[in-house]
Amino acid sequence: MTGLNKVVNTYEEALAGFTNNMTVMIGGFGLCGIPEGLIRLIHELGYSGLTCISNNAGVDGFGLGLWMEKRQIKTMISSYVGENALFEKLSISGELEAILTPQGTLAEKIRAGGAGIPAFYTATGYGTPVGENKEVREFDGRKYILEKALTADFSLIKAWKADTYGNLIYRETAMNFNPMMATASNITVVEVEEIVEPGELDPNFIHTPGIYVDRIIKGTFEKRIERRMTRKEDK
Amino acid sequence: MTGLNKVVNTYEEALAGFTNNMTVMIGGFGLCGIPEGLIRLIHELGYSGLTCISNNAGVDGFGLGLWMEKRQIKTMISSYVGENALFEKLSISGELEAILTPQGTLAEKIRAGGAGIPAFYTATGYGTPVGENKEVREFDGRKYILEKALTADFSLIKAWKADTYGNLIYRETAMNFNPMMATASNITVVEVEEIVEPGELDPNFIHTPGIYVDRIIKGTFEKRIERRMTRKEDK
Amino acid sequence: MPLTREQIAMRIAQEVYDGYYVNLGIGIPTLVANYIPADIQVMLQSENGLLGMGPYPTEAEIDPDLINAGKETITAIKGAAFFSSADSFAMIRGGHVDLTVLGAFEVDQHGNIASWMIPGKMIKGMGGAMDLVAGAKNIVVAMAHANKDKQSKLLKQCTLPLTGVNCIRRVVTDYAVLDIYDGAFHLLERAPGVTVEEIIEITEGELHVPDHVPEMKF
Amino acid sequence: MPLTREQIAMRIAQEVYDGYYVNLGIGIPTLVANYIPADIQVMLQSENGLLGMGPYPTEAEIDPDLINAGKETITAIKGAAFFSSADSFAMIRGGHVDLTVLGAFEVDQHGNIASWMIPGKMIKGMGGAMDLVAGAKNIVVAMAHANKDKQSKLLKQCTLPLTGVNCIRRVVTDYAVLDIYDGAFHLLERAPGVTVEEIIEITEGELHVPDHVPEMKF
Repeated sequence: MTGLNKVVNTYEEALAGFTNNMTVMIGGFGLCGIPEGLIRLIHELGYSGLTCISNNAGVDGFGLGLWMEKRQIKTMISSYVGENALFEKLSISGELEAILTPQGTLAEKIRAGGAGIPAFYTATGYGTPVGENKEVREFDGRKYILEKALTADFSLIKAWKADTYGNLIYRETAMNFNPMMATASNITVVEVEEIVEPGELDPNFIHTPGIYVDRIIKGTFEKRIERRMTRKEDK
Repeated sequence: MTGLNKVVNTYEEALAGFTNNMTVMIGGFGLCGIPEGLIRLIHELGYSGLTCISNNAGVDGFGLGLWMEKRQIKTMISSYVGENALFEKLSISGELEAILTPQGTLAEKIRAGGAGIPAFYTATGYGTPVGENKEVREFDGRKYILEKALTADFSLIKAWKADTYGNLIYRETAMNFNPMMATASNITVVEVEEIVEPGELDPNFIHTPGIYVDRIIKGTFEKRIERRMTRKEDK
Repeated sequence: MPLTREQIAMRIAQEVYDGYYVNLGIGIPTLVANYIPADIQVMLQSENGLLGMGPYPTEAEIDPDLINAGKETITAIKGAAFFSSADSFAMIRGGHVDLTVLGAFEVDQHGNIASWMIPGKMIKGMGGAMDLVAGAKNIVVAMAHANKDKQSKLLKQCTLPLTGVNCIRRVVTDYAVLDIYDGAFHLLERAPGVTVEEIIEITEGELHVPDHVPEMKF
Repeated sequence: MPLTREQIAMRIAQEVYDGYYVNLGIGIPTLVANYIPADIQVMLQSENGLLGMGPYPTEAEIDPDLINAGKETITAIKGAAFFSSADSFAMIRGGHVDLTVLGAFEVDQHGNIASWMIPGKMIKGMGGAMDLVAGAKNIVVAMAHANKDKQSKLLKQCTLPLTGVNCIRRVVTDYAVLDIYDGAFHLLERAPGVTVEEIIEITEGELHVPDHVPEMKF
C-alpha cells in the first residue's frame, strides 16, 4: 500500500487494527448493500463488545444477525430492527442495548460526523420518546430538537466499483447508508464487486471520492433477497 | 407543463412570478456554471431591491456584475467578491449591503435550507468577525458557532443536462453551488445546455433529482473564462 | 359497509394529483399505487434512496440491488434517480415530497400520531416514519377507525408513544374521511352505507359533523 | 539571503508526504505543486469541487467548466473526482484533507491567523479560508516574515481581523521555519545565510531559539 493505492488482498489486512469494544458503522439497508465478507470475518474472529451503527440489524442467520447470534454486539444504533427476532429477545433481556433513531436523523447524524458538524437541529422526533432529554429550540415558530453527530472507529461499507485510489460508485438502492458512513470513521474499509484503474470511472459521477477510503477489498457477494416480490410477465 | 414535464420555452416563462425585492440564489463559482440567460433577462427587466445569495458577485460587466451596474441588488450574501470593483465601491458607499460568509458555511447553510435543518454548529468563523453575535457552544472541548439555514424565493441554477422531469447532471467544476441551491428555494429554475428524454440519464448518476426542479429552459452559454492559464504543449 | 383495505387505498388515490411526488408507507399505503388514475403522472419516492419506483419486477427483472423501503424487490421507471439515505431524507425532511401516505395505530384530535411502538410488545423501531411525519407538506393517514372491539383509534389524546405531534391533517379510515384542525376531527365523507351515527359511535375524539356528510365516491 | 517565493514553496513541498491529500491556497501555496517530489503520489484538492487537480491545460485542453479555486483554467488527473461545494467543504471541515497550505497577512504566537481583510482597504471576502483553517488537520502558512519596513508579521497578537483562532502550527517564511505551541514561536530552521539574530530582530512574538538552528536543506 504505497501512494494512493488502497487495495488490500485479504479480509485480514482489510480489518487490521480492529479490536473488541470498538464502535463500527456498517453500510446497508436490510440485506441490500452490506459488506458481506467483512461482516463474516468479524463473526469468525469473534470480536465482541461492539457498538454497531447500522440502519438495520440483519436477519436471523445473515448479515449482522450473525454477530447477534454470537453475542458480539453490546449496543445497536439503528432505525428499524423488525426483521430480527433474536434482536428483540436480547433487547428485552437486557443483553443488548438498543438506541432506536429515526432513519433520517441517523443518516444526518452520520453525515454530520463526517462533515465536521458536531450537532444540528431537526423537527424529527420532537414531542416523541426520541426527543426526551434533548434540547428543544424554536426557529420561526416551529420546535426542533438538537441531535449530535455520530463517528466511529471503523466503517465497513459496500460499493459496486472502486478504482485503486478509492473512488467509489454504488449501484441502485445498494447505495443507502454507505456514502455517509464512508466519511465518518477513522478507518473506512470498502468491499467492492470490481476494482478498476484510476481514470476508468467518470470523474463527474464519483459517489465517494477516494479521500474517504482507507482500504479496498474485492469481495464476493451472495446478495440475499429479503422479500422476493414479483409481478406476472407483461402481456 | 403537465405531469412531470417541466420544460418551458422562453426565459420569460422560466421567470414567471419573479418580482422586485425577492431573495434569489444564483449558482456558479466565479463565472463557471452560472445561468447566463436567466441573469441576463433579470438585468433587462430591471428587477430591483434583490437579496442575492451567490458565492461570488460576477465581474464588472458580466454575470451578477450586470445587476450591480443597474443597482438591482440591495443585499449580497457571498464568500468572495474580489473580482468586482463596482461591488467594493457600492459597498463602501452603503448602496449595497454585503454579508460575507465563509464559503463552506455558505454551502452548508444552503444545504440545510433545503434539508429542513434550521440551524447547525460549525467551528468555521469562531473567534473571528463572522462569529460575532452568534451563539458559541462547546462540544467535546472545542468551540463552535451556531449558523442558520438559508432559503430563497427563487433559485436560478445552471446544469449540463436535464431530462424533461428535471433530473439534472452537472459537468466538472461547473457543479459548485448549483446542487444545493436547487433544493433551497420555493421555485427552482434551471438553465441547461441540453434537454433529453426521461431514461436517457443513468439513474445511478443523477446529481439533482427532478423533485427539486420547477422549470427547465434550454440556454445558450458564452462561458467566459476569468483567468485563462495554460502550459506549453508537453514534449 | 366499512371499506376494505383496497377501498381505503382507492379513496386515498383521489388525493394524488398530476405531477405529485408521493411517498407511500408499508401496508395499505402501498396499495394506493394500484389506483392512481392512468391519466396523471406521479413519481413514487422510496426512502431507502429511489425516486421513481415502478411495479414489482418480473422473475427475469429481479435485482437484489433494487429494493423498496419495505425490503421488497422492485423496479425503477424511466426518469428515476437513486441517491443516498442522507439525500433521501434531506428530500423528505426538507418538505419536498408533495404527499405522504402512512398507517397508524392511533391519531388524536390535535393531529398527533402513534404508529411505531406498542410498549411491552415488539421492538421494531420507527424506521423513517418520524422523519416523514415531521417533513411532509401533506400527510394522509390510512387506518382502521376502531379495533375489533369497536374501541376508537381516533382519540382525544394518543395513548401510545408518539411518532409526531400536531402534524396530521387528513385521515382516511374504513368508515370515513376526516380532517383534523382546531383541536377536533371534522367529518368530510362517510363510507357508502355507513351512517353518521355509526361514525360518531366509534370516534372518541371531538368530532364536528356538518349538516350534510356525503358518501365517498369511487 | 531570505528565500524567494519559489524557495518558500520548495521548502513547503518537503512537508508533503506520499499518499497525502493537499489543499494549496492562492499565491505561494500554488507554487508548492511544482516542487512535490516525483517519487511520491499526492492528490490536490481544489475547494470549488475537485479532488485530483492537474497542471494548467495546454491551449487545446482549455475547458471553461474546469477551473480551480483561483478561477484559473486547470486540468484534472486520472482518478480525479468532481463534487459540489457542500461536499467539498464537508471534506475540508470534516478534517479529511491531510495538509492545507495558505498565505497570511499575520500570524501570532497563539496560532491565530489573519489573512482575509484589511479594514478600510479592499473588501474581498474570506472565500474558503476560514473553513480551511478550522477544518484542516495540518496547516502550513507560507508568508513573508516582515514587511518592507522590517515590521514583523509574526506577532504577539494579530492586529487584523482573524481568519481563525489557535489553529496554526507551522509557518514557513522567507527567513525561517517555525512551529507555534505553548503560546510561542519555536525556531526550527533558518534560510541559508540568514542568522538567528536577524530572525530574532524581525520576530515580534515570543520566540524560542534552540542551541542549534540548522539551515534549511533543499
